[in-house]
Amino acid sequence: MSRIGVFVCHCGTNIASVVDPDRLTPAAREMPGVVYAADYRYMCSEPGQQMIKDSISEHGIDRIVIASCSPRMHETTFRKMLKGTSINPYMLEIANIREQCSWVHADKGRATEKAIGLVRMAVSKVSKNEPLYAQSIPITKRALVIGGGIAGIQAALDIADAGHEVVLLEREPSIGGKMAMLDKTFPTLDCSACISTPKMVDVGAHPNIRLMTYCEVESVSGYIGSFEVAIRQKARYVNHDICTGCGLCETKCPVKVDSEFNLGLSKRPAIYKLFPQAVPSKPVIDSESCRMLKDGKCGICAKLCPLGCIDYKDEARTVTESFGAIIMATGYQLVDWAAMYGEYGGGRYRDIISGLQFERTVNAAGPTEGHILRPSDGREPETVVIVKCVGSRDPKKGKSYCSRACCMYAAKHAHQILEKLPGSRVFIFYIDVRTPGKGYEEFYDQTRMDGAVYVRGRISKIYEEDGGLVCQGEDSLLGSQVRVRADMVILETAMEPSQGIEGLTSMLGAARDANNWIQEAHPKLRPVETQVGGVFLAGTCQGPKDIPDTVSQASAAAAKVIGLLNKSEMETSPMISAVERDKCSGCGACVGICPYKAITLQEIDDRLGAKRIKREVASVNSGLCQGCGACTAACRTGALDLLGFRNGQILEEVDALCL
Amino acid sequence: MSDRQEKMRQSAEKLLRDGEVGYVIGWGATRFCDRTTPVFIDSPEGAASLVWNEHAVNSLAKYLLDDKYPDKKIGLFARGCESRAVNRMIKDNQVKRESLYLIGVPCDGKSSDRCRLCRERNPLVYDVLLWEPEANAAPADRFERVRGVEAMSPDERYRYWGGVYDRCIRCYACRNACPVCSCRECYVDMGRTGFQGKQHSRSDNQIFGVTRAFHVGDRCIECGECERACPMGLPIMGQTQKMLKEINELSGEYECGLDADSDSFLGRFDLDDKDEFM
Amino acid sequence: MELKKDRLLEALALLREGSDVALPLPADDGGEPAFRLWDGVQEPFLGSNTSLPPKELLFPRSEGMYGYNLKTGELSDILPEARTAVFGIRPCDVKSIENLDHAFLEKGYVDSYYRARRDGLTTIALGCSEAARTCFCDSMGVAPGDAPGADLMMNDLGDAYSVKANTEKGEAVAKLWEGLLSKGGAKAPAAPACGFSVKADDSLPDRLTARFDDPMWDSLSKACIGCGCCSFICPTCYCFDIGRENRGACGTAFRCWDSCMFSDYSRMAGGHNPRPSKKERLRNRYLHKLAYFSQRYGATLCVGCGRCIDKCPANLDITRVMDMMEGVDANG
Amino acid sequence: MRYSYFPGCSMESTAKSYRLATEYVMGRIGVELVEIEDWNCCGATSAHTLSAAMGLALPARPLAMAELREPGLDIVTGCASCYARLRLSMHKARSDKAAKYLIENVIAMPYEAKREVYSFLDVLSGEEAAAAIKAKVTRRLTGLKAACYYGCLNVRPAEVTGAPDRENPMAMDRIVGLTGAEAVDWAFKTECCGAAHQNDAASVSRPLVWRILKNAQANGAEAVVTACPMCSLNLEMRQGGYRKHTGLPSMPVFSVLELLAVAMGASARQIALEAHHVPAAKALAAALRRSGGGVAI
Amino acid sequence: MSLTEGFEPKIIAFCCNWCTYTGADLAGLNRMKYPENVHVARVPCSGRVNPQFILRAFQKGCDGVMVCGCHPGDCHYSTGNYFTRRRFMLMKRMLEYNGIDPGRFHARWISGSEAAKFRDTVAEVSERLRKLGPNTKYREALREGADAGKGGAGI
Repeated sequence: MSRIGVFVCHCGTNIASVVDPDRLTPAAREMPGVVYAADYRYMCSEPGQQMIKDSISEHGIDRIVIASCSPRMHETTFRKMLKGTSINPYMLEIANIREQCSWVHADKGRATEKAIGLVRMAVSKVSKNEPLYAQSIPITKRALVIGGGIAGIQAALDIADAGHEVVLLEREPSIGGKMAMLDKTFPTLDCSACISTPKMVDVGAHPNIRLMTYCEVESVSGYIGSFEVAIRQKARYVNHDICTGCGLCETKCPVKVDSEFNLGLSKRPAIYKLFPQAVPSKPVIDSESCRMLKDGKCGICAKLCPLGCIDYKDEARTVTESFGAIIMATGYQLVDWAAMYGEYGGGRYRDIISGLQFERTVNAAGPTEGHILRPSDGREPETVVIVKCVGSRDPKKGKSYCSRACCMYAAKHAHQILEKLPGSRVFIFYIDVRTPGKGYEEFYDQTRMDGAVYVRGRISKIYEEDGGLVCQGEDSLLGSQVRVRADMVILETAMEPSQGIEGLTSMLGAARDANNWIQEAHPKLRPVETQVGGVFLAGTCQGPKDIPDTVSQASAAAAKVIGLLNKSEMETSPMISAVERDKCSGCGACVGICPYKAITLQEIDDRLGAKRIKREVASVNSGLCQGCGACTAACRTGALDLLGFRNGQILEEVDALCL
Repeated sequence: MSDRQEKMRQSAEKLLRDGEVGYVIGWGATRFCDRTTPVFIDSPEGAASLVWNEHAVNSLAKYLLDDKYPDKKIGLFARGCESRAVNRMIKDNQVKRESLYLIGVPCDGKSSDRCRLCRERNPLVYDVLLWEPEANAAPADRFERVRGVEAMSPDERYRYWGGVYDRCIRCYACRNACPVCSCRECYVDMGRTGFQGKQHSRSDNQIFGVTRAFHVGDRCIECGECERACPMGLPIMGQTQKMLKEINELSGEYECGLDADSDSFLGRFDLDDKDEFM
Repeated sequence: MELKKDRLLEALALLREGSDVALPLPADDGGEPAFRLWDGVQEPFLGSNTSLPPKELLFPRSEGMYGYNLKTGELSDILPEARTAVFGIRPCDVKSIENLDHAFLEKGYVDSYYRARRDGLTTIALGCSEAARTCFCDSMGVAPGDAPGADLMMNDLGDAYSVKANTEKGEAVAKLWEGLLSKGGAKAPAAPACGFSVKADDSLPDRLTARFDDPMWDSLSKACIGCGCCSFICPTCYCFDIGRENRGACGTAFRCWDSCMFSDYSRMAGGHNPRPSKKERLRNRYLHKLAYFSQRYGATLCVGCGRCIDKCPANLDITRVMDMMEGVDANG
Repeated sequence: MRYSYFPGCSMESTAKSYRLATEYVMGRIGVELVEIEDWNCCGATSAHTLSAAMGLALPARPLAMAELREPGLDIVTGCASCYARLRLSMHKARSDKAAKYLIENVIAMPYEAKREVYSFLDVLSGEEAAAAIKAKVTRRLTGLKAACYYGCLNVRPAEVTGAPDRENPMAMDRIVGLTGAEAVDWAFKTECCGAAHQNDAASVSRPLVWRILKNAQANGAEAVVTACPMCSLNLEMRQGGYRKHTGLPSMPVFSVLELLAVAMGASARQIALEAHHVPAAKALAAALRRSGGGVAI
Repeated sequence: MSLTEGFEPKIIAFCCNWCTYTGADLAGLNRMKYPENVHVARVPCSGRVNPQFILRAFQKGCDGVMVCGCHPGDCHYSTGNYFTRRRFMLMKRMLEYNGIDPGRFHARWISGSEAAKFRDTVAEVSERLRKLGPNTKYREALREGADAGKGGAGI
């Protein structure tokens, strides 16, 4: 028989003014298994806790009920208190007689009756409690950062600087991401390459960082502290171990295809570096366009290469690596506006370009060497229309959310045009102008001073007429239709999650929100974590962001990872599911229900009479299980049960209430 | 009829003689000519005792659970109902297809009320088919009985089921005959958890009845073995059929055991599921 | 003496003035014929024996045993106060009650709950005039037409029942019925032949127990589905489980029918089960019926009523084991 | 090819040549149009602005009658506005139980919306019809540069019409191509012609027409081809103002059926080309001459 | 006096720790008032609630049962309540089919911020049960410890 102690808290007058301790405490004393009951003004106070501890040893108490405020308030406090006593911290139940009794009921008699009921439920439940012990799981002191954009770069550098090993994985041939494509960054207008390239170089040179470019994640298993990640190294056809990146091969390649980096505004060869400052600064061969790989005819690059780095027989390889933590920094891509906006010509007009294409255009290293020229005829535009929120804030055709960075880079684009093309005119069509950042509003103001004309309204149609682009829309401040004849139109298009995010998140078991961004564990309090332990978020894979926010989040995620990796092992909550193998028939009903993929069927050796057999039973991975208990309700036989909330404990509560 | 019986005997004999299977599960004679009993033939000579007539009523699939880890394949005569049971058992990870040799025997109709809902006389999965498939007879109205109960008032329904469970003797024949009841140990045999009182009372019997329906209802292949096995003749399929009727209404056409891959209703969810708990 | 059939209900009504009366009553809305308390109006079901045995009169499916209070340590007996007369009970079932008496009242232990009910029970038996095809009572030492263990024995004479008191209780009933009885000279027709017969002589128990490890148990049990149907409809199966219903500090202990065919029947506290599969369980049940009980009490526990043969979902037949024992001696 | 046919009010009045051309072409390519008995006005642009019930029920009535009389036939109409109204009722009856209930109560007959509502463009761009057109074109309108004007209601709203590309539809362009004429790429295929507002809001709606014509001409078109009597009317009748306002020449407007009819050999008289406000025959004659057909029309 | 007069129903509410339990705490923090009839049993997730708990509650004497959790899509464990929804849509129908009055079982989504909804739901369910009166269906025959009655005939 258990020896239960019940401790009733007055919480000053918070409880005692409604629930009568003089009735409740004696009533508790009469409950089965209760050997001691007492009340006190503040149980959570030092003297209160001391009183409980003293009573435990004095009365040989082996489990306790505390009738007080919500367990969400002080359960942890009292568990900590029990650590110094003879009883296990989980031999505790809390009867919530404040938030769910004294504060919500006025009738003292009935409230006291209810409190007695609540204490009885807790007493009954605690009689079935069992000691639970937190498990320690070892931490592999190594982090994987997926995505080599500025978020991934920043996170990798921070973790590496703290002394932990990092693998930075990028699916393109070079790190750098979107930031490397930008010309200048708002609001300070410093050159994007000037501030990101040094970081890229740091990454390449950091002793704690292993760069894995042109790689993709193939599968992920394991859990916080010990993930096993299979990484596929795509075939490069260039031996990077000996290649010096001299660039000779690129010059003579006869193939010319659209450059990804310049977004189709220029051509690149089949053997190429993504861009001149690429890290690693070594080329790869694009197997889809290389003549040698396609038809077996050419081989010029191999002949040219002084070191014999070219290997047309190169194949993709998969390596499996262990990590203690993973940072997702997979970034964004721009929506395919041409497919969404037929009224803008659906991609038929060459002089309508995206903001990112404009970045390449205005960049000194870009296809026009920084001259702002129309793609169609290479003339300098006189009138430029900038359309904001293309695909953003447009639930009907595009995304319902705001892409956050466009207001500012639209202002930057206007500024750059007005600066580089004196006498030109810029019209910016907007829904709202959002400038909530340091120096942002000032920058926007300056742009207007520069001469950008802000027109509040959406562009409803763009058509080509007489060699120009007529932008037709509404000026909602004037309440009238306006038409602007432009030489070039820049669409500031919406961000959306990078292609491939679905596969990656489902491998990790991380959730995505309604717009496919990766879901943070809590929007306010755990913004850089996912609901999967050990998987963190940096940058735009979580939602649209500008560079300062991206970098901040990357450092925050890195801090979380450093905190985790600084420990050699980690305690997990012991209130998780447990399998009674004897009862388990291995039907697998629980496997599909677990949101964390924590349950697998495992083959065990068993005996059936004299016969040795192998049979499958459910097995809970204590690193992955978060203790939701959904599996237990699916287990018909009750082989799965949730420690701390066992079937038997909950049924005891039910029974006790019904007395 | 006897021609088919002969084919079955020959098939079993050959399988046993060739060592293809360890034993064959079929039907054999009893003291009474209008009853058969499941038999387990483990020698070629024994095949001569196999029987096939309109009284070969019992579904044989459940016996596979008695020997989940056989050294050799088990030969099983499979009609539509046995094959649907096997599909479900495979999905529930209870048997392995490769440890079975399914001898397909299209059913020519049996003298049992359990067959009234039969919609598939022909085995859906088999290794060999001993004779041509049979035309399926039009089954009884699948949910007629359920609708009958639904038409009652709540109190009438309670009286109806109370009456049923007053007569239940808790022998668990329904459970033990059911091919999808596959727990190593049934929750009712674990009194200590507290889910199921052991008293033979209306209340405990009712709870057993509803729980049983909930445990098997979304996997029920509608073979009718539970009702056939019930020594008290209780209309307990009214519970499992209700589950199926509701599932059909909530998620569209739903039938179990037609293949070995489909998840059961309670084992998955749909973001667009009806929501009435707002 | 005889009782005209058209006076039967009157006679039962007289009985009902002093005690409860249980009768075989027909299936109401789809159930099975069984012994139930008579409401004074219904016609008894006398065409054949009931599907459910009369053992519930003495050994209810569930019964309270005692109440307790954990805080005070108080205990209180729940002893039944039942006076019941049962009419229409067949010779096989009368024999089954004799067996239950052995089990509950002899060998140094008296079960007070059973005792209380047994003392209050008057058995008025009715000889069989027709046998079901599953009947084999005469092979098991029961005469279908006579039940010497009944308090009052009646037989169907066509338009009347012969009435013969065997005990004091029986005589009291006869006296109660005095005004309804007439002198009758008709002789009861010869008892019917059973559906089939088996050989179950005195050596059967020893011959069976010698076969404890015989592979025949495997083949006998293969088709068994492991339900408790046979135990629960058997007139002599008397196993029970004891449980408690707690209500806070107070509670009630109860006992309820249990079956040795269930896995948890023989499971020990630590989880070990000495009868892990249906083979061991079926063997135990058969041996208890046909050997162990005889060895302990000198009476075969099976009374040949045939209920289990009729109702088994897998059509198992307990007499097959007796057939298999033919020609097998106790030394193997 | 057999359809229940909803002509719509314009066909009986302003769109005479459209009607005659329809009869001419459909007869030749083997499309049988079974006029819906006792059809009524679809409600056009006004009914639904006055009452939602009326807006749904008016078009539903002829549809219901068509399904009753000719349950095997889909319904076709030659007017974009009628098409939009009919199709909306069909769509609502299928997707919205309350709307179906409302419709059936107003029209006092069941309407199951089992059959599709098609426009002439749908019908003519079908494979079978296109093949028949190819076979029946006897003289080619070579070099006639035509801007295919769909108007709003043949394509919008997309969830009702099911149009694959509401900004740049191509069905009419392909049909026009069959006659040997050249459909130009232009930007105003689905702009609004102002519809009935040409009557009550001239200052707003006149420029709509002007812009359409201007863009057509800017892209090299010599004629506009329509699939709606109302669009045709608006584009033709406002050309006086267009000339004055822009200084550009006026341009002929044909229905796609007229173009087909001529290509199939119809004479100007047969399809009453003289009924056009902007002289129409000349452009066609020029094209025919270019093709070497040389046949006067 | 009618059966239901002065009757106070006994209600158990299985509430998920992250949403409804928090919402109930918030109701307290805001000093909202609701009837005393409801006793909350805390579970980590509404997906933890086994339908058999509900049967047990009715058997042991609850007059009403509530299962409350996060709104679909907001589950702390991401998908638990989708299973809750399926299970209890079926369970509710099974209970009603077996004669339990529809007013006796309620599943509701109540978030951590919906304190008012918790209060209103409790008030509404209490009121409904007050009108329905004590539940007798599925209830075990009461034997009160030492006061248990005497057994009669075995049948």
